[in-house]
Amino acid sequence: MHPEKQKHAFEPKIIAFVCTWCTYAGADLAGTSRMQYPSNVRVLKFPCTGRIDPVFILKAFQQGADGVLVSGCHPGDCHYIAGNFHARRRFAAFRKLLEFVGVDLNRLQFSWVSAAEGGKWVEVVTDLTEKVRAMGLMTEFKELALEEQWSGTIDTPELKEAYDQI
Amino acid sequence: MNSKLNYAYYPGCSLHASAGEYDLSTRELFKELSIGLTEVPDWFCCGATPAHNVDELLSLSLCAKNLELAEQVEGDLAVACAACFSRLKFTQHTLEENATKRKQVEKAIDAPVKLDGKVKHLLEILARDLGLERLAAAVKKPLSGLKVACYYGCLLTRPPDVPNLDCVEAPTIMEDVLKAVGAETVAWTHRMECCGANFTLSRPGVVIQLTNAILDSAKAAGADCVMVGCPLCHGNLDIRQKEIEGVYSTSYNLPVFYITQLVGLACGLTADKLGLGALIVNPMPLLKEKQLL
Amino acid sequence: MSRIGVFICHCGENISRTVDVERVAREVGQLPGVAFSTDYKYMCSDPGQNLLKKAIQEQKLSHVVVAACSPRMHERTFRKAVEAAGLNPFLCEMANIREHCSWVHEDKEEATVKAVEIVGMMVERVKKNRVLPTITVPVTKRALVIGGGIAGIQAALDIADCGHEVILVEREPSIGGHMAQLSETFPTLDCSQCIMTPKMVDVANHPKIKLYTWSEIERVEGYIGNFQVTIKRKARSVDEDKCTGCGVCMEKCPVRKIPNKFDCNLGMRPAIYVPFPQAVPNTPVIDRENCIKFKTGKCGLCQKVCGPGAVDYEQEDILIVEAVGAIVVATGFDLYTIDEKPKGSLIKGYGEFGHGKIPDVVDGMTFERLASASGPTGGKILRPSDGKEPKQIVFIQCIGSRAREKGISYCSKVCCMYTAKHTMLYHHKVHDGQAYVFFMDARTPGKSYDEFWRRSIEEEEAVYIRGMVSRLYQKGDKIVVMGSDIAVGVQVEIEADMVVLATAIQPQKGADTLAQKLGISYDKYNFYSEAHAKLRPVECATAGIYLAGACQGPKDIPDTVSQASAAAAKVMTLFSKDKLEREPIVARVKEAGCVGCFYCKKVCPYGAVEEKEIRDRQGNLIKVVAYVNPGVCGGCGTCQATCPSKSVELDGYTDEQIVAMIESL
Amino acid sequence: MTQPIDTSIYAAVTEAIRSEAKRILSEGQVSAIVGYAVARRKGSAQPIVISDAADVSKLIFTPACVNNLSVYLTKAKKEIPKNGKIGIVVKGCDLKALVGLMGESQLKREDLFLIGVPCAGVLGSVLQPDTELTSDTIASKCRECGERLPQGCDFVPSVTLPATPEQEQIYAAEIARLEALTPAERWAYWKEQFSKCIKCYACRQVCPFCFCEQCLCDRNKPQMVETTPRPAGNFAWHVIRAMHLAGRCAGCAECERVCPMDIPLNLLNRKMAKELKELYDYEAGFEVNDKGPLASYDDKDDQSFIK
Repeated sequence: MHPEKQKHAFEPKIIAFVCTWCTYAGADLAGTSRMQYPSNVRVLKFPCTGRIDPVFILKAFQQGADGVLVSGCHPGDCHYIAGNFHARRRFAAFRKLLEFVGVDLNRLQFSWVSAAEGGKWVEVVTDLTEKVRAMGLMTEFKELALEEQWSGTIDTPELKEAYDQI
Repeated sequence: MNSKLNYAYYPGCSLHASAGEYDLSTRELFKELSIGLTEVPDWFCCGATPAHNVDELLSLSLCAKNLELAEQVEGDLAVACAACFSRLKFTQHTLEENATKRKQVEKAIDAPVKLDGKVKHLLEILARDLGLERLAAAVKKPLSGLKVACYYGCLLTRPPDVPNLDCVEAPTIMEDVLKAVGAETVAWTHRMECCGANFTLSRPGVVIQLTNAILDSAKAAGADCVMVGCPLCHGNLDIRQKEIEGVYSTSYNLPVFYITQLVGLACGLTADKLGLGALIVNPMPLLKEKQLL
Repeated sequence: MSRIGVFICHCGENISRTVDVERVAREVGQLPGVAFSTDYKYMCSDPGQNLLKKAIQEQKLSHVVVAACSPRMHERTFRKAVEAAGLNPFLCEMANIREHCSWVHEDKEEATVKAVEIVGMMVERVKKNRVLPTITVPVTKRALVIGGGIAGIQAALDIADCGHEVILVEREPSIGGHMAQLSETFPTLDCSQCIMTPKMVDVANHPKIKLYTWSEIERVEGYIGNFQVTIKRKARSVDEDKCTGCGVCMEKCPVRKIPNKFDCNLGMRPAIYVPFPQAVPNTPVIDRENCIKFKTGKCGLCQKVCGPGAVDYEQEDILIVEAVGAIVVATGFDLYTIDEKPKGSLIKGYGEFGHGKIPDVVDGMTFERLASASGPTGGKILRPSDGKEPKQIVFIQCIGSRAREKGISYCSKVCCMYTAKHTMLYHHKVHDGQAYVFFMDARTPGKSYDEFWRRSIEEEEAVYIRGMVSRLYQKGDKIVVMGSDIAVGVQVEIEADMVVLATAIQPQKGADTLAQKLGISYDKYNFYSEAHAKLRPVECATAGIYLAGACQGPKDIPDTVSQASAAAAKVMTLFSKDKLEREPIVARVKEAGCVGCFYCKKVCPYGAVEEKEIRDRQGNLIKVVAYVNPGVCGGCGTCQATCPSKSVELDGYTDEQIVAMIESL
Repeated sequence: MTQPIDTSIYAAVTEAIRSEAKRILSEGQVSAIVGYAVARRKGSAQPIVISDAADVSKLIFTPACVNNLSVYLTKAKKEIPKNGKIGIVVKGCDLKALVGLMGESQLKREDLFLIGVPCAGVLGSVLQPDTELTSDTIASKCRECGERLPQGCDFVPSVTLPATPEQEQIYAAEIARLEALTPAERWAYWKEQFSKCIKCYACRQVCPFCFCEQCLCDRNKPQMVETTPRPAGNFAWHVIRAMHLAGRCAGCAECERVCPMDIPLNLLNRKMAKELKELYDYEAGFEVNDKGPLASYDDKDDQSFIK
């Protein structure tokens, strides 16, 4: 009945930050409609995209996320009048910053998913999961977390000696 | 503000042909008002009204190239002909709004499109850049007693948001200029109607009908003469006037002046410098009657 | 240390079919802080809830996570159950393992792993949850209604009939608004004044309604349940308590030729006047600009003839302050005029229609006054220039409306119908006349509306021409109407005796200034914005302020009355309790860290952030910090995301809670 | 090729600052003036606060007057109302920061007396303060400066700014270079740069806009940013710093100047400024804005990046 589920060597970790009124409800609709999508996504509920601090995205990557999704109400539909408009500017700027410091923006997806768009939720989550899966593990932040204080080599005898004494 | 005004000048084809008197009077008037006017080198036809009916890309490219040429000369671009004015403005407007067309045009003219330069009709220069006060101060012989019907035609202000010369359907800029030089302007109904423009050769019947309505309205409002800012309108109102009088068995005898001719007259320029002799409906009797010559 | 209880629901088989619930309960039970973990077939059922309550008491649980369906479904249910067991309801969270897990995945292993993570995430979150007390705000059970047209009257009567005091403020000398000016109303053609004036009298006689006419809103302070409104009562020069409304002053006033605005300047009135005979209150006002006494100091005739001695030239504007709990804004509309508009204005005007200089080109409201039995012509259709009966009349629709190039893109909604009504009234009064209508489309969605419109064509012989008019000009005593008939594709010219323009409906002048005083939002045309276009159409985003009538958008009378009653119902809902309770998901400022940059205030969609001065005991100012009014805060959290030092925090969604969730993954 | 930069006006500027300072101090218009004074090493300058008219001769303006003095007003702002008006010497770039601070309710215009300095540029480094100002030694920010003449000040010395030679725009070029790299290359670049960071927070200390009483990055409930100077924490700190300054930074580049590890910090700020200019046509300037680009919005803002 169901096609045999394909097993993958790599299952990316996807963290989604969503607003409660539109996208969370849209994801609920995908559930009540019994649509199927990859199980990689973990959903964090916020009242509004306006509440989502860029720090959370950074934190998610540092915590090992391979992809991050931020999703809220379509412009004009915000339950809080204008929260998503503020979010739109904030993330337009933040993604440019991440891009500049070398984060591949293919790992960071923004979307508007309304409470009626269960199908769109499935599509957005599936696309991001597959895209990130193809890109492989996000190694950058993970490597950074493993590194010690200095990336520079300890090349003078004095330093070497001092280091060994620690 | 006492700095000298300087403009690049795009006369357009008509001013080098049938509307030579418009060109002549413009140059003489600007000289008199100490406004610098430098003709754009190698300018060519803007495509006028026919080109954009045939091929939009062609019409946009013609104007875009001319705008690029105008960049060589310092100052905003001064335009005399309403059709050239309309097309140049339209090109700027379209290319600003539409990036795809802009790319096509850039390819066609093999140069980047420059949209920063301002395109100004002579009216704007007189009424705004020079200013009505300074214009009034330059008057040597006020046109008192001369009742003028200001005729805008279709292209000077329309369509909305493109030329942005003045209020689209109820402009006053011509009246403002004429009042500043002492003339009297009449309120009339057909100042914004179409004269038939370049149907003048292909469908003269239409032109005669439309132009007659304009002349009739001007006459009914008590005008002594008509003033225009477009060589095409001028052609229909002036050159065809005799023919229209014949068709409708009536007599108008309304001289049709260019803006620069009337303003120049007020600034003390002589008839030969204004090319008054080139007008078909003889203005001399009227001007003599009003003691303006 | 927390003692967290975790309850995994099977949801019949909805969850347990794809999620190994026992394993989830087992694995989650190992998490630090989890004291109790179990699974049950139906957590939301009575036995399920009892299981929860019992566990809280027996296991002395400090926090609860229910892993079941979406919190949008049952969060309220479980929080109530938790509260019943003696815990603060906000110490309970739901983990969504149905909509977000069991229903969208097929692989049991995958779904189970995901469910464990989802529940684990909520366990970490709930550890950081704090006790949140329900916020209560006292409610002053008095309402302010701004605007005394049909919308304001209806709202005021509905609220007052419910037993609450209402303050009704009207800018003009009388209530009644535009509806009092109309002759007949579509689609029934009943006389407007006949149905309107009884309601006006009801307002005047209602013991619960305090009526302030000739008054304006000066200032509004406070928030839902607790507004302080300063009202300016303009000097009327007539003492309302003494005046009997006998009208002798108006008869004797020597100034008689002042155009009456109520009659669209067609009729004349004296300097001491009521705008129309049925005015409420029936107390005249002195128009000080035109009164001889005020201009020269002489005359004083009205004071001499006034029996009760009500005329008082010394009266001055006074300010009064009223405390109210709710505000209904019903300021109505104004008509677009065809006069030349100032340069740079959004509205570009219709210069080609003669700047409104042609006297026999009038707007729809002027035609209403001409057709009204109580109007300046006694109901005869006569043209303003020479008083002749127009035999050819042209109506032009969509003047200003649906004309983007003129600055307005919306449809004014009522013009199709009132133009149809005008053609009928005209045909009833001028039997040998012919009416023409230029129109774009006829929009007749309303009960009996299309039938009415068809009647104007089929029975009342109006000729409808689909197309717009390009120009109007005076030719002798005729007006030449140049237009096009796009159905046939020809140019049309009609020599008309009179032209009636169906001009667009716009908000009242000064609507933006009032909105700024009220702190409500408005669109680019100055129509007031509702909180939600579909689901909250009568509420403003600013809590405690409601909208009624055409101030929110063009509306006909039935829609206006419906909205007014709806606004009244919203006010009554607010007034049904002594204190307003709200979910405590609001932002709080941590004053120690706040540096007063007020980015929170800049981004707050509700205007909930105020500036608060912190002073030492000597009264010296230490610093100015932000303060979030919990009665006004909507709870979106945009302030917190914007605050550089995170000195404002949204309860229920704190950084600690969110970071705990991220770190659990 | 090294081109000299004409700083001959600085002597006249110094004179004008002194006489104006003397006037406002002796008339009691201000209680103190923040300005520049000669420091110990030859040619060097340092910030000074004077409150006595007799001290005005200490005030100078030279190419070594690199500091953005507005930072002293933010740290001291609580004292301003008590002590009356304060005078401050500002270059165009510093004034933009002050204007930004006014928009963020940190300062009030009426509490300040602004002495604007017409500026042809300052040194990029004051390690050797006694250096001629040339197209080589000039600060990178001065190469792209469009605000040499401050506007809206209470006093500006009336001198004619000499023409400055066309100079290579180092920031713009470097941003363009980095933009042209692949994400992985950019990551490598910044990883190397941020790894140098020793978390001394000099960049935070010197920044006029880092006026928070408690920095988000110092908080431990929750810990948003790792505080130790390890690469992961450094990376987070610098990204958050750049984000918090987006739409606010006025480009004085003090962060970069004071960085002991020579991390090109201002590049991040300039990059954000460039993006906000492109996206929302916003630029820091001389006019006080109620709302910055990230505290306002337009219905029609770009959302091409949102699915």
